[in-house]
Amino acid sequence: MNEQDQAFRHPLYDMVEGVARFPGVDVAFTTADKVLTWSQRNSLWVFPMATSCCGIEFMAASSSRFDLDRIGTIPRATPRHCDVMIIAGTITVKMAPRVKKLWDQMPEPKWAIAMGSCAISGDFYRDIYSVVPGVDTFMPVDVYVPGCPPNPDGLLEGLRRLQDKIRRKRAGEWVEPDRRPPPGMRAPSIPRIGDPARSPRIDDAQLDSVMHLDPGGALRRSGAPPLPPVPPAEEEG
Amino acid sequence: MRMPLDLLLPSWPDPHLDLGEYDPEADLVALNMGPQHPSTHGVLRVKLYLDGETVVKAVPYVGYLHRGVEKLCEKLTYVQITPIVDKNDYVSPMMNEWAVNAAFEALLGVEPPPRAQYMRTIFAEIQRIASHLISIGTWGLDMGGAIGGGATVFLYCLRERELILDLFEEVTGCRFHYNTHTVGGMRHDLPAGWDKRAKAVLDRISARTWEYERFLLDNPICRQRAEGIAVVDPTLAMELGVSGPILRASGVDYDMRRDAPYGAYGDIDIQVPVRTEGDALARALVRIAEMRESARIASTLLDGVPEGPIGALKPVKLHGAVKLKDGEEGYAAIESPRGELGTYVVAARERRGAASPYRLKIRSPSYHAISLLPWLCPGHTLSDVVVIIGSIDPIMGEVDR
Amino acid sequence: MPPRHEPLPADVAAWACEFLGVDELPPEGPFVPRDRLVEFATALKNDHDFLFFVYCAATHYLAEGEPGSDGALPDRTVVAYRVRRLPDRRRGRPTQTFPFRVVVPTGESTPSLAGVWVGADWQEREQLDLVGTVFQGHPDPRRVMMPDDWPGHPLRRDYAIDTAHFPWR
Amino acid sequence: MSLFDALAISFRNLFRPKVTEPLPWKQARPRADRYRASFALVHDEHGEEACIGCKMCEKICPSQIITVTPGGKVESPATGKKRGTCADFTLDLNACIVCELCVQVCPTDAIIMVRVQEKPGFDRTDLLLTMERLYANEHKPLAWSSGSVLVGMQDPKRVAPAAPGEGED
Amino acid sequence: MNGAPPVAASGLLFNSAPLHALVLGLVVVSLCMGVAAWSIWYERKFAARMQNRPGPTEVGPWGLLQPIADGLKMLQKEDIVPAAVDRPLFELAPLLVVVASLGTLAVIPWGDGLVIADLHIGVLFALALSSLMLLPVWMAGWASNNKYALLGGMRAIAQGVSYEIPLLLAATVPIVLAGSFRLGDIVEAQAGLRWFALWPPGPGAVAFVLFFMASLAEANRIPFDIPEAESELVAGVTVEYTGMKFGMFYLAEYLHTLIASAIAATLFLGGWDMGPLGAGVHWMVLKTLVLFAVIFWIRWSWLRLRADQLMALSWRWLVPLGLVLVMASATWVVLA
Amino acid sequence: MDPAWLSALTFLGVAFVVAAGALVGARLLGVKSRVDVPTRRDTYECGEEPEGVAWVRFHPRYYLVALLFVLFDVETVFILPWALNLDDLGLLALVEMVVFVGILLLGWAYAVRKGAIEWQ
Repeated sequence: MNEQDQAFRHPLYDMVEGVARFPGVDVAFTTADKVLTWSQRNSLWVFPMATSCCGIEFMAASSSRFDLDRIGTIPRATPRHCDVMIIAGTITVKMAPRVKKLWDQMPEPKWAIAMGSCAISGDFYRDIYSVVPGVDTFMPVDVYVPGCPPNPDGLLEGLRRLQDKIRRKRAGEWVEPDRRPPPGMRAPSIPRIGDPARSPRIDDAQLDSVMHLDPGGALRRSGAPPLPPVPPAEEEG
Repeated sequence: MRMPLDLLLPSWPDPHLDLGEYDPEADLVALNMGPQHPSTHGVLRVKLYLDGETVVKAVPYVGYLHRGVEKLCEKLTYVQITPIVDKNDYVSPMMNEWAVNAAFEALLGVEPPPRAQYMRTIFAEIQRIASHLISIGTWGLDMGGAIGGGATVFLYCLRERELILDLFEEVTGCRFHYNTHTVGGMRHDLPAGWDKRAKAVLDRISARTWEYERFLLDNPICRQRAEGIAVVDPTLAMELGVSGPILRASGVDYDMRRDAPYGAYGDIDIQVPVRTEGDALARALVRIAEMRESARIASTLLDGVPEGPIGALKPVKLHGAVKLKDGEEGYAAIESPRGELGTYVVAARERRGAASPYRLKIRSPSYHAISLLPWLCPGHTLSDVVVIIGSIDPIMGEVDR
Repeated sequence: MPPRHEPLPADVAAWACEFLGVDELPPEGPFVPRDRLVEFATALKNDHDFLFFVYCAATHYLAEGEPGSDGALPDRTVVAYRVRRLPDRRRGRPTQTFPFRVVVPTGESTPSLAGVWVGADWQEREQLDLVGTVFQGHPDPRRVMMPDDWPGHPLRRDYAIDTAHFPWR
Repeated sequence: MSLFDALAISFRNLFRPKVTEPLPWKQARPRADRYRASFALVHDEHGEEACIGCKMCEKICPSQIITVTPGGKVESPATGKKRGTCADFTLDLNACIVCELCVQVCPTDAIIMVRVQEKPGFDRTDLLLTMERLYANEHKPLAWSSGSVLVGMQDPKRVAPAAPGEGED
Repeated sequence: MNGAPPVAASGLLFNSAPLHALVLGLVVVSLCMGVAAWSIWYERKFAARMQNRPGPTEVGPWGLLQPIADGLKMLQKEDIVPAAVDRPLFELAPLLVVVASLGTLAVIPWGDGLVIADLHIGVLFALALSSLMLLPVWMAGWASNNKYALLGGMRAIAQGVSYEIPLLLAATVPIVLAGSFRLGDIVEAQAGLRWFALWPPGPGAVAFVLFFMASLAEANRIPFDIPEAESELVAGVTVEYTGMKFGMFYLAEYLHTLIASAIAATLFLGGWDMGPLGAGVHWMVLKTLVLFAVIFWIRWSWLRLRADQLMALSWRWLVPLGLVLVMASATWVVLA
Repeated sequence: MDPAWLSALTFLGVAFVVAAGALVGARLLGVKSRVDVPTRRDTYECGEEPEGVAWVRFHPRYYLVALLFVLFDVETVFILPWALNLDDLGLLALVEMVVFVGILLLGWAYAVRKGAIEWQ
């Protein structure tokens, strides 16, 4: 498997690499690895980064009717005990550093699920001054669960996909897609108003036709103050 | 001449207490509770200055969920606003839809047809039950912990709430964030036989309310923890603009459904539960009583839903179809589960006949309730703070908007 | 057809007309001069029993017309207040609200009403944060919604909706 | 003693039936007729693509996620009339709020809600509903509503409450 | 353990005491850790059933492999030591907490002679070690340099010392009645279903309730679980612990509950003896598990008290009650 | 040395080894992060920057509880040997102990009256 993809180093692999030339070791190692991966997959403790509506749906997902506990998932309140961060809800610019910090405080191996449109892309707030257009602009996300908010069924499916991903990744079948946004990525996948990928002419036309409100071009891209200079990209944890 | 508030009641804690003037011998701990904390109901952050375990000063910080809804509404048309404001009070989305549309309708001078009014009222009452179920459940969770009796009562509450969500899913097609109100009426009519199913659910829930009451509120431990905690003075509450169950638990008999009827509330006699204790327990008891009353109101109204159309305006085929007169401003409010949820609109000014509001302000009850925290927390312990936050039941989406 | 605006309570309207020296009040509420705002509000609360503070909302208007010309209006915010008195069942008085407004040209300030209704404290803080209206004598003039180092006031009309902010925008 | 009431209630619930739904990948949950989760583009009665590329949905979408590239006008082989076509249609589920407004405004009932949720994706592009995926969704269970049904239901002149096309009536 | 080997005349399985302790100890430790681990599964299932849901079902048959998956996962988690902690204490605390809770097992008689170390001050040893658990909990709270953890640690100490007295006084009642500190003697004194929980009618039953309450408090169970109140202190003292270190606290908590039930069963419910129904390890295990289930039942039905109410309850009611109980049982013994 | 004590010590050793074994296993199997971002090792405080260290002076009421504990613990130490030998000591010892406990309870009542056990 391509270990360089992973954010963490596995001492067991390092150790086994030294003795792998002995026959039988690799078989035992594969079995052990399978068991270990199985345990990771089936004990996904969740850190609910529940900020808004999706948080309520997350609560519903852990309620009696949908019962996340069935697949071994329990919510814990501190990031130190958790494996999966479920970002459920809108992340604002004010909140984003806190989310990043909590994500950093989670021990490896860890995964993130973006639950709902707001977490995936910022939803209709993505053009708003205070909302981060998708959490994958500042932290890695493994599974995207669509919906506004996603059904508890959808969240269960998302956890299922995550289990699948964990298994395939350790088995070496999973190749991390190259599309993971690099740190400091600023444009979401949707060309927004003001996105360089869109023609300014379309922006203007849309602003004129859709908003019916553009006194003195205040809402245009030109009206926005220039971006501050970009500091060098920091290492992503 | 009325005395200033703080002279009237000198025993009140000072929300702007200068920590430099507090006992210099004490070793104060500044503890951040939130923005991510299991019992701050979202992303509320309260900075507590603790002396031992006693709170000396509590400073709430909000804005961690400020999504600029008011700015966003300035660029969207009136029709598009309804699904947007759904996300404000995400525990009772129906109320948001009604609150904005009530303001638009008032300014347009349009009255929804009676069937729509009845549907709105019924939905609102059922939504109120669902919202109070969450409120009671999370309050139990705050007191009993995620691994303990609190979780049990919380899950019982959610179990009943799911029945309500199924009802709504049947009408609107969504579990929440329905987008079913529109300017001048409703978007979805009731499916056949819905009233019978709704009644069955309401009967079931009102038959089970005693369970939460016995499990949680009659529990001596809960009484120990909630009685006499965070007593809200009615004058202070009114000056802060706090409304809804918090105000009614403090002995102010004020409910917009009865005192300024809107929707179909004029057609029905409403018993408003009022308690005079003003403490955390009283607020929970008021909520339980309101749940019962709401079930009764909804059942009664379900019998008399008139036939007829559900919209007063032509259904929206074009965005920007609804236009308000230039420069007009107005305010309309409804009684949401948390109190007075109002919308202040200034219609488009600069461009003639624009289909977007010029300024839209959502007067959210939770924002006012949060401003109670600095007054309530001092003098109580850290354990009480979670009970207090739970009992005022803030929804951060609505606080920050 | 329902009334477009809640009617102003007659007794208060009469008093306000006298106070402001006008004949008639607009249904959206009278404009109160800034220097008499606190006096007006105190009288409303103490003499007319308007205890319940509903909201305070500031709206920003850009300058209109040529400066100096007839009918020109400066860049300004209009702060709308609304207060309420709860029903008095003994006297058979229903719930009544009273709105009033104040015009604040940009660069100037308006007295804070936090000393009259304590609830105005947080409401005015929000408007200060989002619209940038300056309230003189506010007990706690911090930002409430936006981070402390945020540039500008987002609900102003000249604030672009998609202003970019590093590192997320 | 109500301390023991709590114990009694939890003990009693020990014997109540479970309310849990089966896991979604084991057994799909039956959803209401109107349940809306995803989108499909459909063909009309003549077997042609119903979308005419009029961009109504693109304009009304509150979160601006629909991108329609209209094709030219062509003569329909079935009816012989000139009609618009759609060259490309993209619906970005990443930011969709399933508000159903696009369905409501569609003049040709081309876009319909689907009652089956889209699978969670590993990437944002997995959630992009391209034209092919939208037409593939046509064969999934469709929700009850279409533009004309929704509009017919909201019509102020409507007398009978029965909505056409609804299975329950 | 059911097919217990023949007991030698010395009361030891083997002639050498360390070997006896080693062998029996390993058996008891592994069994108890297994039971503690599966008790987590049991609790999740039990609570789930109480809440009308199935609980873990997907991991192994009926979710039985859930604790194994949890444990193996914790082994693989990264170990983060926050920068601000007092490192030696921080590393030592999870080790000590398991040692302290396991140590109590040494004196619990599982059957006639089936005890790792038949100390003549068994009761005192057990109570001393179980209250020694406070020390690592406090170490963890202090070393974490986290306000939540510190508050949790402070609460744990205050609660622990407050409930130590009622616990000790309640345990004195069987000592007075049996006239011995040795747990085996206490069990033998209850032979023939003359359980101290039932006999003498007055003090015995009250002492049992008192002991049970105090051990709930010592084991930090609802309604006395303020040291790790999730809704207030996020996760209490364990807030900074990751992976297996947190797992140790988690395990120790369940072990402690298990051992508290075992001691209560020994002191008040006749231990391995079941009168006419015979005697054996299985009775002891059964009694322990029944008490364990009652603890869970209470845990998932009640709320938690506040710190000051907890202290007041102990100092105002339980301590004098314990003193009166001891006097009453002494009077019973002297007069009878 | 009493063999029971030897057993107990050995058993404590077993317990220690078992516990240490788990930690060693975690050391072996646990993963290590490739990049060490500084925020990882920050103290958790709900995502906020903690203000100051947590090591502060405690409120005196904790010491009060500790003092009460010592008081009652010492008194229990007196009770225990008495309880063990109650049969031999007879009625007189019982009366003496009742008097002793009575005095103690008087002190306790005084402490309650004075509010020594009030938390607030």
